[in-house]
Amino acid sequence: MATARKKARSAASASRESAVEPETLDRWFRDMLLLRRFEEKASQLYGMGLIGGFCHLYIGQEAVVTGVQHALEPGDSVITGYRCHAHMLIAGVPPREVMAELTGRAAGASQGKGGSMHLFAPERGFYGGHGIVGAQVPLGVGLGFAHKYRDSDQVSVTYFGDGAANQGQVFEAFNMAALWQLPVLFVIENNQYAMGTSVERSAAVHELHERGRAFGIPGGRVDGMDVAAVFRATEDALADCRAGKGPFLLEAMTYRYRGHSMSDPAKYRSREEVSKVREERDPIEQARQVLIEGGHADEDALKEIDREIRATVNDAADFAREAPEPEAEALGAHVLAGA
Amino acid sequence: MATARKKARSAASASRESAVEPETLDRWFRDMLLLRRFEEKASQLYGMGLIGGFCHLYIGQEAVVTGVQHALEPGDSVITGYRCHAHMLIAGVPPREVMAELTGRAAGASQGKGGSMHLFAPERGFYGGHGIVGAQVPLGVGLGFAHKYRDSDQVSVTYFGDGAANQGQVFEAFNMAALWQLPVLFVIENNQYAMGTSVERSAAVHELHERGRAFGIPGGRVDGMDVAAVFRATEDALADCRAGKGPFLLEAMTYRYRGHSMSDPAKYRSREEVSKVREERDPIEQARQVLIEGGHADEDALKEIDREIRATVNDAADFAREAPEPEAEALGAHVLAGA
Amino acid sequence: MVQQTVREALRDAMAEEMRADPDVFLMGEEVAEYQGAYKVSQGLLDEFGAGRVIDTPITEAGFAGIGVGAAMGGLKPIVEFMTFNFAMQAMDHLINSAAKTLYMSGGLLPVPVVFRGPNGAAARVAAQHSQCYASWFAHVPGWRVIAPYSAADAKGLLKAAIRDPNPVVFLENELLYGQSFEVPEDGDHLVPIGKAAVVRPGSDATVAAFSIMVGKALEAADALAADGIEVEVVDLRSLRPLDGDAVLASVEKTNRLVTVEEGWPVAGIGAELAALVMERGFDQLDAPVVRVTGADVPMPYAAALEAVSLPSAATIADAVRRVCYRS
Amino acid sequence: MVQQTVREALRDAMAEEMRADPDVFLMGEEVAEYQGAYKVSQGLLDEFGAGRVIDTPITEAGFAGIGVGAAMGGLKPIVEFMTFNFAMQAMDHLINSAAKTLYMSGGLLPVPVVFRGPNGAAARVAAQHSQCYASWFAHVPGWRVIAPYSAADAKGLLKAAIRDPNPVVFLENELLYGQSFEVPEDGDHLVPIGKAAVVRPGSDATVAAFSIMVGKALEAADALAADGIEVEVVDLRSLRPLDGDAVLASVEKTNRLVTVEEGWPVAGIGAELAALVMERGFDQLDAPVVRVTGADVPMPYAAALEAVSLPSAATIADAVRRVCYRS
Ligand SMILES: Cc1ncc(C[n+]2csc(CCOP(=O)(O)OP(=O)(O)O)c2C)c(N)n1
Ligand SMILES: Cc1ncc(C[n+]2csc(CCOP(=O)(O)OP(=O)(O)O)c2C)c(N)n1
Ligand SMILES: [Mg+2]
Ligand SMILES: [Mg+2]
Repeated sequence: MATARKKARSAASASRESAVEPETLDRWFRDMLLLRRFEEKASQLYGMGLIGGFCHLYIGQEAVVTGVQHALEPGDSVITGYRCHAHMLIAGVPPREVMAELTGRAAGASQGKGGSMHLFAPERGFYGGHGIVGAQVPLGVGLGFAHKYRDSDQVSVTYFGDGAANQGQVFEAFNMAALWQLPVLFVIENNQYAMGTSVERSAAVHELHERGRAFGIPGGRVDGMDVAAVFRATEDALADCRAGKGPFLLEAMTYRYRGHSMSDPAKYRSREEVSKVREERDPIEQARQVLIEGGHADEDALKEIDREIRATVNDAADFAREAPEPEAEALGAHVLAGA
Repeated sequence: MATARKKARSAASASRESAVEPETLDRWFRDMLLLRRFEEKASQLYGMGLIGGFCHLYIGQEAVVTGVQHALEPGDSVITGYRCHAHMLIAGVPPREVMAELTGRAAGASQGKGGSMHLFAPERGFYGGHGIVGAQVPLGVGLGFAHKYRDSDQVSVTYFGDGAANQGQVFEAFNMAALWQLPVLFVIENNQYAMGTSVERSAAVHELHERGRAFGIPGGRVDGMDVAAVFRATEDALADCRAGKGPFLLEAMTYRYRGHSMSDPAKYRSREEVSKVREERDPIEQARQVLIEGGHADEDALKEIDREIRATVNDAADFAREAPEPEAEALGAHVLAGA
Repeated sequence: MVQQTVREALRDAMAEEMRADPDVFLMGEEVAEYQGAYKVSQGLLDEFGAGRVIDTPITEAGFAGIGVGAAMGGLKPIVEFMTFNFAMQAMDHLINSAAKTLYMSGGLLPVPVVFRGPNGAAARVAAQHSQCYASWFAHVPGWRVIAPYSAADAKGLLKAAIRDPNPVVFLENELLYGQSFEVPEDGDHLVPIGKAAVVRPGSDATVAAFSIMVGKALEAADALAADGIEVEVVDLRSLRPLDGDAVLASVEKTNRLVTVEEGWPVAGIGAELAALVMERGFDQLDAPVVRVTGADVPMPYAAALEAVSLPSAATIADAVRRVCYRS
Repeated sequence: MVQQTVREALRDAMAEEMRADPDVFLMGEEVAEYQGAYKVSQGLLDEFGAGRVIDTPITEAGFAGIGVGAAMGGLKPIVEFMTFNFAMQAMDHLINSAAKTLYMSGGLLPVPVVFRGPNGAAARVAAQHSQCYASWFAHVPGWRVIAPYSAADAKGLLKAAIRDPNPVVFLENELLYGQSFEVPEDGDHLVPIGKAAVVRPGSDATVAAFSIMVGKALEAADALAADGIEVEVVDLRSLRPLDGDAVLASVEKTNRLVTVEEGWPVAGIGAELAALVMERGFDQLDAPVVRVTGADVPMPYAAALEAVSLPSAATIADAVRRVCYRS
C-alpha cells in the first residue's frame, strides 16, 4: 500500500511539473466521455419510461469527479449526494450494474432497491449516493474519522453542492473535522444552482470555499471545468490531508447543462447562459482540444474512442432493459443485516 | 414610538460621550443586584426541594442582560435559552411571578407549566426561555423577520451560549438573517463553558464573534463583566440593525460562577479560576466601585439598596412557597389555543 | 361547484387567506420564483410579491425555526416543506418549538404556523423520499394534523388551518396534486378540523382511510359492490384530533372495520383505530379489525417492489372480504 | 449474581465490548472528561483513552451523522444522546442515514451503530426534556429498538446491541440509572434482542410494559395480589421487533390485557399491542384491552401536574381491575 501510494504520488508530482502527460489526459478524456455518454443514454431511457422517479444528471460537471478520482489512492473513501451516477462509474463500477440500478432491476448495484439516487460500491470506496441534501457531509466526516481511528493515511472525499453548503450540519461537521483534525477533503461542486435557486439567492456570501475559515479550515477554488486543474488542486489538498493537517475545502466551479432532475424545465436561467458554458468551457471539449492541438491524438482516434464508449453504454442500456425486475420476495430482504 | 426612540437614542449617545451618568449606573447596579439576590434565593429554594428539575443560574453574567436591556427600546424582542431567570426579571416581570414559576405554582409566569427553563413574557417583549440548545436562534431570527415584515424598526435580540454557537441551525439562521438583512442582534454569552466542555474543546476556532463573517455579518467582542461596555456595544450594534444594515453578532465575554445547573459540581475547572474572576471581574463589584469612587453613592446607601432588594426577593420567595400548586384540572388546559 | 385539481385548490386556499389577512405569508424552498417544486404556489409570487412569498435556502431546521419565531411574533406563516421527508431536519422545531410552547408558557405564547407539503410515497423516489409521517405527527399533542383527500377538503381544511391559532401539520400527497374534484365555488369554503366524512355510505363494512388511500378505498368499494358487499368509506381527514366518534358510528352500523394507510404498520394510525374501537366499540365488532398498511420495509425503488409495498384497491378489497368472512 | 445499578450495568456493557472489540468506541456530549452527564460512562475515558471515548460539541445532527459515517466505514460506534429529546436534531440521520441505508444499498452497506441515552420523563424537567420516543422509533423498519427495565437486561441487551450488525436505538431511563438489580456475574451476559420476558407470572390479567413502567406494573401487581388478583407482568424489553408471541401467549392464559407506557396514547405502543391482540387473539379476550399511557399533553413542570400526567401503580391497578370487571 505505502509503496503504491508513494509511486502514485511521485507520478502525480511529475505530471504537474510538466504539462499533463498525454496518456493521462487520454485516460481522463475517456472517463469523462463515458460519464457523459452514459447519462445521455440514461436520459433516453428516462424518456422511454424505463427509469423512474428522480434522475439527476451530471452532464457538464464531468471534470470534477474525474480530476478528483485520479488523484485518489486505493482505500480512500468517497461519498456524495443523489447526483451520483458519475461517482459510481468513476469508481470503476461496471456501467451495466449502474444502468440496471437506474432501471430498477435485480442486477442493479443496489438490486433495484435504491435507484438513481442511492448507488453504493463500498468495496470500491464509494459510500453513496444519499438523497437528503447535506446529509452526506457528516457521513463523510465519519468516514474520515474511521480512517484516522485506524491510523491509516487514507482520506475521505466528501462531495456536496452549493445548495447543500448552507446546511447547518455542514458547519457542525466542519467544526468537528477541524477540531479533531480529520483527513477529509470537502469538495463543493458549485454548479451555481440548487434546483432553481442560484447561489446569489441562497448564500449571503458567495465564496463558498471560505466557509470553513470560521473553523480554521483552509479552502480554495478551482475551475471545475478543467480536469487537469481539478486533479492538481486535489493532489495538493490530499497531500495536506494525508500529512495530518486536517480537512481542506475545495470549491470546484462547475455547471450542469441539464435541469436539476429530469423533470425540471430549468426556466430559471437563459438558454444563452447554458450554451455559453457548453461552447466555451465544456470539460470534454477542452480535453479534446489539448489532445488534438498537442498532437497526441487525431480526430479519428477520438471518434474511435467515442464509438467504443457508445458501444459500452448501449450494452449497459440493453442489459438494463432486459434484466429482470426483482421478485416480490425481495421486498423483505435487506431490511436487517444478519436477520 | 418614533419620538420615544429618538429621545432614548439621544440620551444614550449623551451618556457615551461623558462617562455613564450616576443615575444610570445606579439603575444598572440595582438591576444586577436584583438578578443576583434573586438567584441566590432560588439556589436556597432548590436546596430545600422547593424547585425541581434543572435550574441554571446566571450568577456572574448579570452585566450582559443588564447592559443589553438598557439599550433596548419598547417593542424590541428578546429570546434566549434555558438560563433565563435574569432575562425575565430584567424585562420587568415581577419577581413573585418568576419565583412562583420556579416552584411550579399556578401563580407562576407560565402557571407552573414551564418551570425554570420555560419563562415567557411576550407582552414585555420576552419570548422565552427555550430548553433545546440553539433552537432559540432561528426563533429569534423569526422574530426579527416579523419586525421587518411589519416595517417596524424594532430589533430582535437573540441570546445564545458558546456551546450553542456550534449548532448548525445557528449558521443556517445567520445565512438567512444576512441574506434578508433582518434586524437581529445576536448576543453570544460566552461564559467559556458549555456544561463541562470549555470553548477550547468544543470550537475549532475560539473567536466566536467571527462566526458570522462567512455570511457577511459583522461582529465584535465586548467585556461581558462590564455593564457600561455592554451597554455601549449594544447601542452601537442596535443602531446599525435599526438602520437596516442587517444582523450584528456581539460576543460578550463572561463567566458563570455556579455549576452549569444546580446538579453540576463543576469539577472541570479549578476553584482558583472561579475565585479569580469573582475577585477581579465581578460585574456588580465593579459597578459598586465606580459608584463609590465617583462619589455618587456611599457604602450605606448601597447597603440600603441591598436591603431593599433582599426584601423584594424574600417576598417573592415567600409568595412562591405559599402560592398553591395548579389544580389537576389544569393538566389539559393550554394544549391548544381556542380549544 | 367547479372542477379543480388538489394543486389548484391548495393554491386558492393560500391566495384567499393571504388576501384576507396581511399577516399570512408563505416560505419554503422554491415556493416563489420556481412557483413551487410541485407548482402548488403557482402565481403567488406575482400576486403577493417577494415580501410574502419567500424562497429559502435548503435549510429546513433554520427556516422552520424562523417560521415558528415569526408566528411567535404574531405573524401567520405557512412553511412549505418540499416534502415532509426533509422536515426531519426540522423535527425539533416542529415538536419542541411549535407544538409545546403554548403549553410551556401557560397559554401566553401561541404559535399559529402551518407546516405543509407532500407526505408519503410519490412514484419511484425510494426510501429517503417516501416516508409517511402520519402516525408520528398524530402521536404528538399540542397541534393539529390534517391529511385531506379531495380538492374540496384540501382547500377548506387548509383555509381552516391557516386561521387556526395553533400549529398545524398539513400532509398533502404528491400523487393527488394533479387529481381533479368538485370544489364549492363559495369564496370562503371552510372545512372544520377534526371531523371525518363518510364519503361513501355502506352497510357491510367500514373502511377508514385518509389522504390518497381514500381513493384506493373507494376503488375497492366499487369492486366489492359488484360482489354485493356494500362498504362505507370514512375519510378521516384529520389525524389529530382523530374523529373516533365518526369511525365508531360507522362501525356501529357495519360491525366491521378495515383501516388503510400507506405508512408502516407498527404503531400506525390503523393501530390507533383498532385500539379505539376495541376500547369503545368492542361489543359492536363482528370480526377483528384488519389493518391494511404499507409494507414494513423502507420504500424500494424497483417498480415491482414499490407496487407490492403499498396498499392497493385489491389488497383493501381482500381485507374487507376477510372481515366479512367472505374470503 | 451481583447487585448493580442500571448505570453500572450499562457502563460495564460498554467496557466489556470495548475490551473485546477495538472497533467499538463511544462518542457524545460530556461522555469523556465529565464521565457522562449522568455518569454512565464513568471510568471509560481512563481505561480507553480520548481516542475511543470522545467528547463532542453540542451538535447532534453532526455527531450522529459522523457516528453513522464511521459505522459505514466499518467501525462500531456507540453514540450517546444526553437525552433522546436532543436526538430530534439528529432525526434525519437516525432514520434516513442509519435505518434505511442497508435496504437502499441492496445489502451492501450495513450501519452497525448504537444510539443510546435516556428517553422519556426524568423528574420535573418539563415538556422539552420529557418526551418518550418509544412508539416513533418502533414505527420505523430497518433497525432494532430496545427499552430495558432491569440492570441485567440493560447490560445483556446493550452488549447484544453493540454486536448487532444493524443500527440499534437503545432507550434508557434516567430515573432507573440509580436503581439496583441482580446481574449475572457471567463475564459475557447477553440477552437476545426481540424477546420479551415474563417478570412475574400470574393468571388473571396480563400487564405488558417496558422500561421504567415495568417497575410500576410490578408494584401494581403486588397491590392487586392483596386483592386476590394475580397479574402476569410481561417486560417487552424490545420494541422492534416487538415480541407479539410472548404477549399473546400470556393473554391466552389470562384473557385480559393492560398495556402500560409513559408516552402519549395516540399511535403508541399500547395501540400496537391492542391491534396485535385484536388480530391474533380476538377470541381469547374476555375484556377489551385497556391502555394506560402518559397524559395526552406536553409534560408539565409543576409537581402536582407531572404526577397526574404519568402512569402510576395506582392507575395501572385500576386498569387491571377494569379488565377484570372488578372496579
Ligand atoms: C434536506 C433536503 N431538502 C430538500 C431536498 C430537495 N432537493 C434535492 S436536490 C436539491 C437542490 C440541491 O442543490 P445543490 O446542493 O446545489 O446540488 P446540485 O443539485 O446542484 O448538485 C433540493 C432542494 C432534499 N433532497 N433534502
Ligand atoms: C440540543 C441539545 N443538546 C443538549 C442539551 C443539553 N444541554 C443543556 S445546556 C447545555 C450546555 C450549553 O452551553 P452553552 O451554550 O455554552 O450555554 P450556557 O449553559 O453556558 O449558558 C447542554 C449540553 C440540550 N438542552 N439541547
Ligand atoms: Mg448546485
Ligand atoms: Mg456557555
